[in-house]
Amino acid sequence: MNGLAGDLAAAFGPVAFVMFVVLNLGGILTWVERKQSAIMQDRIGANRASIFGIRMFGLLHPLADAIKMLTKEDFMPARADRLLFTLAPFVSVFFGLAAFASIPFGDTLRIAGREIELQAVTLNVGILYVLAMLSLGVFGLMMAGWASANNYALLGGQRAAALMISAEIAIGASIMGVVMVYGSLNMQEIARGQGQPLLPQIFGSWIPAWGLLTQPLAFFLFLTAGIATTKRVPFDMPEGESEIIGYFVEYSGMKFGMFAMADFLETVVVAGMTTALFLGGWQVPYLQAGGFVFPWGATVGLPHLAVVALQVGTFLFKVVVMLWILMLIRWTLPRFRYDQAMRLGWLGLFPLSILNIVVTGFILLVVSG
Amino acid sequence: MGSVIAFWILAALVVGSAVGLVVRRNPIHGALFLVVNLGGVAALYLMMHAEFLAAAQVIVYAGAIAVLFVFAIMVLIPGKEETGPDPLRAQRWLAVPLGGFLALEIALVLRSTVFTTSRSPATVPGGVEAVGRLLFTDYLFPFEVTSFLLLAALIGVMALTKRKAS
Amino acid sequence: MVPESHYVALSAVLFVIGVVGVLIRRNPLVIFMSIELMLNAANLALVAFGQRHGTAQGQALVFFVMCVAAAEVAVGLAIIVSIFRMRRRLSVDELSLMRW
Amino acid sequence: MPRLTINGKEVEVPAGTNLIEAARLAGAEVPHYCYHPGLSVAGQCRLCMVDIEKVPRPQVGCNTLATDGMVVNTETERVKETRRSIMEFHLINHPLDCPVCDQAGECWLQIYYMKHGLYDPRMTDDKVHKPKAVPLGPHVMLDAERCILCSRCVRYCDEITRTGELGIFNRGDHSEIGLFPGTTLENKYSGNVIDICPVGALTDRDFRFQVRVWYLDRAKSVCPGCARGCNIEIHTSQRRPHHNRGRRVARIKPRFNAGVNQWWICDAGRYGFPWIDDESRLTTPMMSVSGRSTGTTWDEVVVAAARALRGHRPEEIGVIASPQMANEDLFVLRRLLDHLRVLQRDTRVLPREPGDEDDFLLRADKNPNTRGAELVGLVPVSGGLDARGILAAAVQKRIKLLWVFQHDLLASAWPESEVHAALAGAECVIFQGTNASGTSARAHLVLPSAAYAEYDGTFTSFEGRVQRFRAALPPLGEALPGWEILARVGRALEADDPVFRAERAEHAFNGLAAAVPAFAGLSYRALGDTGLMVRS
Amino acid sequence: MANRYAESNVPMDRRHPSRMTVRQRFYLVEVLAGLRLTGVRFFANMWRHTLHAVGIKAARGAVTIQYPEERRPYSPRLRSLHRLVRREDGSPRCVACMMCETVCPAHCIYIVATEHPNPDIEKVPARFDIDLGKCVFCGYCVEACPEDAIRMDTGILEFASYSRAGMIYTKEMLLALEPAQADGAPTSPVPIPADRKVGEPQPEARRADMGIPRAERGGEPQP
Repeated sequence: MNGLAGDLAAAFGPVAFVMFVVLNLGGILTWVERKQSAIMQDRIGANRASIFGIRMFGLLHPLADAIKMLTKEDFMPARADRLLFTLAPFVSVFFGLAAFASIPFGDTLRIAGREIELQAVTLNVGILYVLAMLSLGVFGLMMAGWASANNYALLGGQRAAALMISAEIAIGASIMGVVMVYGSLNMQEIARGQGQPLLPQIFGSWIPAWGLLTQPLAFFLFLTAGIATTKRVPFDMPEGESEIIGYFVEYSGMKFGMFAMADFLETVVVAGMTTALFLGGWQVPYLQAGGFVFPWGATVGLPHLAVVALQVGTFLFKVVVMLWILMLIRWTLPRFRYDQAMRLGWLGLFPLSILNIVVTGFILLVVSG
Repeated sequence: MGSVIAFWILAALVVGSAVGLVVRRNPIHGALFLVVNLGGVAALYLMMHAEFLAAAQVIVYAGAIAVLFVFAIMVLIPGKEETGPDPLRAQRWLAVPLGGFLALEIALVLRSTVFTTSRSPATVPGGVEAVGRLLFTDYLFPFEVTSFLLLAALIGVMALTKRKAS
Repeated sequence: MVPESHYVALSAVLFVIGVVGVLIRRNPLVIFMSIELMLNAANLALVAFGQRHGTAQGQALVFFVMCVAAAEVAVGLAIIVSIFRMRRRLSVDELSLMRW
Repeated sequence: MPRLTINGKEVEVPAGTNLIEAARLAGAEVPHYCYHPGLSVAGQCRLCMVDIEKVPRPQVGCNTLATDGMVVNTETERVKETRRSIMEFHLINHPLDCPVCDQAGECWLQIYYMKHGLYDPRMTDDKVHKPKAVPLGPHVMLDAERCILCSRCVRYCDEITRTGELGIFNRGDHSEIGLFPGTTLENKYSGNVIDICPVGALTDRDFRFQVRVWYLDRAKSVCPGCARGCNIEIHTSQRRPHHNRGRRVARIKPRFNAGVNQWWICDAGRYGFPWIDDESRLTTPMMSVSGRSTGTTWDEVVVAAARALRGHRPEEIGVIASPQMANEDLFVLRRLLDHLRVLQRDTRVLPREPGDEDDFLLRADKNPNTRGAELVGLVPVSGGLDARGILAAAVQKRIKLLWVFQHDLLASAWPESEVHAALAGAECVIFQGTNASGTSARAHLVLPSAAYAEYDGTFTSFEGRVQRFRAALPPLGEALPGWEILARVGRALEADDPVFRAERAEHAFNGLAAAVPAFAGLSYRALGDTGLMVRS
Repeated sequence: MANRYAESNVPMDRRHPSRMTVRQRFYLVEVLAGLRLTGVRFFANMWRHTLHAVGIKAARGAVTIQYPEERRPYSPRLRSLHRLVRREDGSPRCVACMMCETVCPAHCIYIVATEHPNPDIEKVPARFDIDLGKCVFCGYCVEACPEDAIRMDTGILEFASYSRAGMIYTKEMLLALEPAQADGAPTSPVPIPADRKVGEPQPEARRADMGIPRAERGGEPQP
C-alpha cells in the first residue's frame, strides 16, 4: 500500500464506499418503501418477483423494476426540447449522488502509515456543499418540467422550484444553530464535536453532546425541511399525482426510473445529514479512539480497525433507522396543499429557525461566559 | 501542473457558457448556461482556496438566483421573444466592436498597472474564519446595511408582485 | 500554480461577454442574466486581487456583491413579472414609457 | 260550413267533414286505425269512438259527419273506457312481441296501447296462429298474425290503384288478409300499403330488419325520380353505421302534399335511392394526367377547370347541363356561362327507353327539374347549339371543351358511336356528377357533386311548383353541392358576380329569385314544406 | 365584491368548527400521534410476519388476498363478462330486437339482424358483437332483454387483451360461455380469444363500424 496505488486507494476508497452504500441504499429503498408501507397497512407488499420460484420476500423487485424500466419504450414528446429532456434525469441523479460526498461516515482511518478521512471529499465548508448540491438538484426537475412541452410538467417544475427555495432557506437557517454549537462548517468536525460530553459540569461524561440534544428545535426544523427537499409525501406537490402528475409526466423507461431514484438518493442524503448533524454521526457513545471509556470508569480497549469498523457500522445503522423513520413519516402523513407547504416553509420553519439561531447564540454566550 | 490544466478547462467552460448565454435565443437555455457559468466560477474560487465563497456562490447564485431566473422564465414563458424586426439593428453590429474595444482597454489597463507591481508572497488567508472575522469586524457596518438592503428588497418584491384584491 | 493575472484576464473576458449580451439582446430576462455575468466577472477579479495581495478582503467584498445581486435579482424579476402581467410581451425596446 | 263544439272548443269545418278530421282541426286527436283521409270510410276498428251530446252511446268518429251545433267530447271517461275495451279486443290475437316486430317504434297499436291500453290483460287462451312472413309481392311482406283487419290496404288497392289484389278471407278470429288467387301485389304503387298499415302486418321487404326505426334521422325532401316532384321524407341511418348493410339512406317515405302527391308515391320513387350510397359514387375530384385519371384536390381541379375554360374561345365550349340539377346549381351555371359568353348549352338528353307515364303520379320525364332548367335559361339560344348539336360539333372538333353534367351520354338515346366520337373529339371533357359512368370514365376532369339527399336546394316540377329539398346527409367523401363547385370555378375565373360568393344554397336561390322573373318573390322561407308555383 | 373566495372558504372563517385548534396547528403533536399509531402497527405486524415466516401460522399480519391463487368469492349478482343464452337446439335465444343495443349507454353492442328460417322466430342476429373495450358493465342490456338472451353471469373478469380487436367478442364466443358456479367462480374455461394478433384480418361484420370515417357518419341532418 505504497506509492501511487496507495494514493489512489486513499482517494477513491471512501468515494467508492460512499457510492456503493448510497446507490445500494437508494435501490433497496424501492423495496423498503413497498414493504414497509405494506406492513404498516396490514398488507403483504411486493412478493411476486421470483427467480426459479425463489421470492426472497420480494427483494428481487428492484431488479425486476430495473429490467422493466430498461426495456420499456423511451418516449419523447414531439415538441420536447430533446437535449434538456434527456439531460434532466441525469442532472437529478447526479446531484443526489454528489450531495453525499462530504458527509463523514467514520473517524480518521490510520492504515499503512496513511491517515484517511472517512468521507468522500474533505471540505472545510462541507455543510454548505451538501446544501449546494441539494439545491442544484432542483434544476433537473425544472429542466424536465420545461423540456417536456407539457403544461402539467411545467407546473410540476415550478412547484419544485418554489418548494425548493422555501425549504432551502429553512434548512440553511436551522443548520446554522448546529454550526454555532460545534463551531465549524466541516461536517467531520461537527461529528467529532458530538463525541464530547454534554455540559460536563452538570452531567459529567454521561451524556454525549449529540445535535439532537443540543439543538432539538433545529432537529425538527431540519427534518421537516429535509423531507421537503426530497419532495416526497407530505411535500410531494411537484408530483401531485392526483392533480398534475408532476414534472415527469412525459417520462418513461429508465429516465423515469432515474427521477424515482433521485428521490430515494435524496432521502438517503437527508438521512445521512440528519445522522451526521444531529444523531452523533459515526459516534458510538463512550467509544473513543482507543476503545470504550465508560463514565463509571470501566474501559474496554479495542484495536484501531475495530473502532473504525464499529463507527462506520454505527453510522450505517443510524442512517438506516433514519430512513425507516422517513418512510414511516411518508406513509403516515397526508399531503400538504401547495399553499400550505409554502406557508409552513416561510411562516413556520423559517421564523422558527431564525429564532433558534438567536436563542442558540444567547445560550452560547451564557454558557461560554 | 494539474491546476493549470484545470484552470484552462474551467476557463473554457466559463467562457463557452457565457457565450452560450448571450447567443442562445431560448431564455431557458440561457439560464441553464448561466448555471454552468456560475458553477465554473465557483470551481475557480475553489482553485483559489476561497472555499466559503465557492459554496456561497453555488448556494446563492446557482441555487437561488438562477432558480429564480428559471422560475420567472417558466412563469412568463416568453416563447415568442425576439421574433419581430429589430428596431435597433445597427446596435447589434456596433456591440461586437464596442465589446472588443472594451476588452482591449481592460487589457491595456491591466498590463500597465496591476501586474507590473511585484507580487507579494501568497499567504492564502481564505477559509471561512478569515472572511468571517473581516465581515464581523472591519465590515460590520456594511454587513448590517446589507441586511437592511435584503429586507428592503424583500418588502419591495412583495409590494411589486402582490395582486390587488379586486 | 496559476498566476492571478490569468484569473483577472478571464474575468475581463467574461465581463466583455456580459456587456455584449446586454447590448445585443432584447429580452429583459436575458439582459438581466448578462448583468449577472458581469457581476460574476467582477467577483472573480476581486477574489483574484485579494489572493494576490494576500488578504481576505476581496472575498468579503464578493460576499457583499452576492447579497446585492440577490436583492437586485429579486426586485428586478419582480419588476419584469409585473411588466409582463401588464403587457403580455417582453421586449425592452417597447418599454420606453415611464408609466404603466 | 257547420260549426260545432269539440272538447269545449268551437270550430267551423267544411261540410262533409267527419268528426275525426273536425277534432283534428280543433286540436284533439281521436285514435283510429281503419280510417284514412285518403280512403273510404270503413268503420272497422271501432277505436275512434267519441261522445256526442244528446246521443246515448259513443259513436264512431270516422263515419259521423260534423253537423251544425254538435257538441262532441273526445276525452270523456266513457270514451276512454271504450277505447280500452276496443284495444283489448284488438290485442286478443295480436302477438305481444313488440321488440321483435319491425314496426315497433312507429306502430299505432303500440302507441295507442301505451296511451289507452288495459295494461293487465284478461285474455288467457291461446292466440290464433296465422301465416307469418308471407311475401305478397316484390316489396311487401305480410305477417297475418299482427294484422288487426283494419282493411286500409284492401281499400287502397280497390280505390287508389284500382287493382284489387287484396281481400279479407275466412271469418271471425280466423279472418286474415290475403291475395286473391293468381295475383301478386306488384302494382306500381304497392309500397303505399306499408305506409298505411297501422301495425306491423305489412312490412317493407327491403327495409325489414335493417334498422330499428328509432335509429333513423329524417329530412324533408322531394323525389327526384320524375317531373312530378312528389314530396318525400328521407330516412337515414347514420348513428349505427353497421346497420342497414352499411348504407346511409334507409328508406323513403311519402310526405303529404295536397297539391302534388297527397299521401302516396310510386314504387319507382320509393325504391330509387340505392345510387346515393352506391359503390359507383364519385367521392374525390379526379384529373387525368397523361391519359391516367388520378385523384386530386378540389383546389387543383377547380384551377384546372378554370384554366381549360379560359383557354378556349366561347364558341369552342359546349355545356350539357342536367335537369337532375337543382335550380341553384343551374342558376350558378347560367351565370358562369354568361360570364364566359358560352351559347352552346342545353339540358335535354333523351333517354334510351322512354319513361312510363300514367294518370296518377308517374311522369314520362324522369328528371325532377326540366321546368327549372327551362326557366333558368339553360336552353339553346339563338346562335348556339342544342345538346345534339353540341355533340355533333364535338365530333367535328368545333367544340373543343365539353362540359357534361350528370348524364351518362353513352346510355342515352343517341348512337353510342357518335357519343364516343364526340368524347374522343373534344380536347377537354369535364364531367360533373354524382356517380361514375361511361361518360365520367372518359372525362379529363371529374368534379364529384353531392346527391340531392346531401345538400339543400329546390326543384321545379313540371307544373311549375318550386319545392325545397333538404340535406339529409353530409356529402359522401369530398363531393360538394353542384352550385358550390360552380361557384368555386367562378371564383377561380375571377368573375366578380356575387353569386359565386354564395356560402349557402339559399344565397344562390336569392340570386335566382332576383334575376329570373319566374322566381321573383320566392324565398326558402316562403317556399316552406310544400312549395310555391312559379309565376307564369 | 371584496373577496368572494374569502366568504366561501371555510378555513378563512376563524370561528368555523373545522378550523384547527392551536395544538393541531402546531402540527408536531398530531404528527407524532400519527407516527405512533403507524409505528405501533408496523411493529405489531412485523412481529406477526416474523412468526409466520418461521412457521407459526396462527397470526396473520396482513389481510391481503393473493389474487391469482386466492380469490374472493364473487356475489352471484356480480356483473361479469356477458354471454348469450342458447335454446335447446344450441341456437341463440336472441331475436335481434336490438333492445340491448339501444339501451347500451356505451354503444358497445353491434347487432345485425337477419331472417330466421322459422317464421315464428322471425329474426336472429347475423352478427352480435360486444366491444368490451367500450363496455361499462352497467347491465342495462341484461335488464332490457325481453328474451333473457343475454346475461352477465359468467364470473369471468379477466379478459384483457393486447389489441383492441381482441376486446371484441363475437356471437360465437359469447354463445360458448357458461354461467358461473354457485360461488361465482367461472365455469367456462378462459374466454376464447384472450388475444388475437393485431394484424389479423377482422371479420367482415366488424369493419362496418370501424371503416366508415366519422365525418361521413355525420350528425343530425341540417334542416
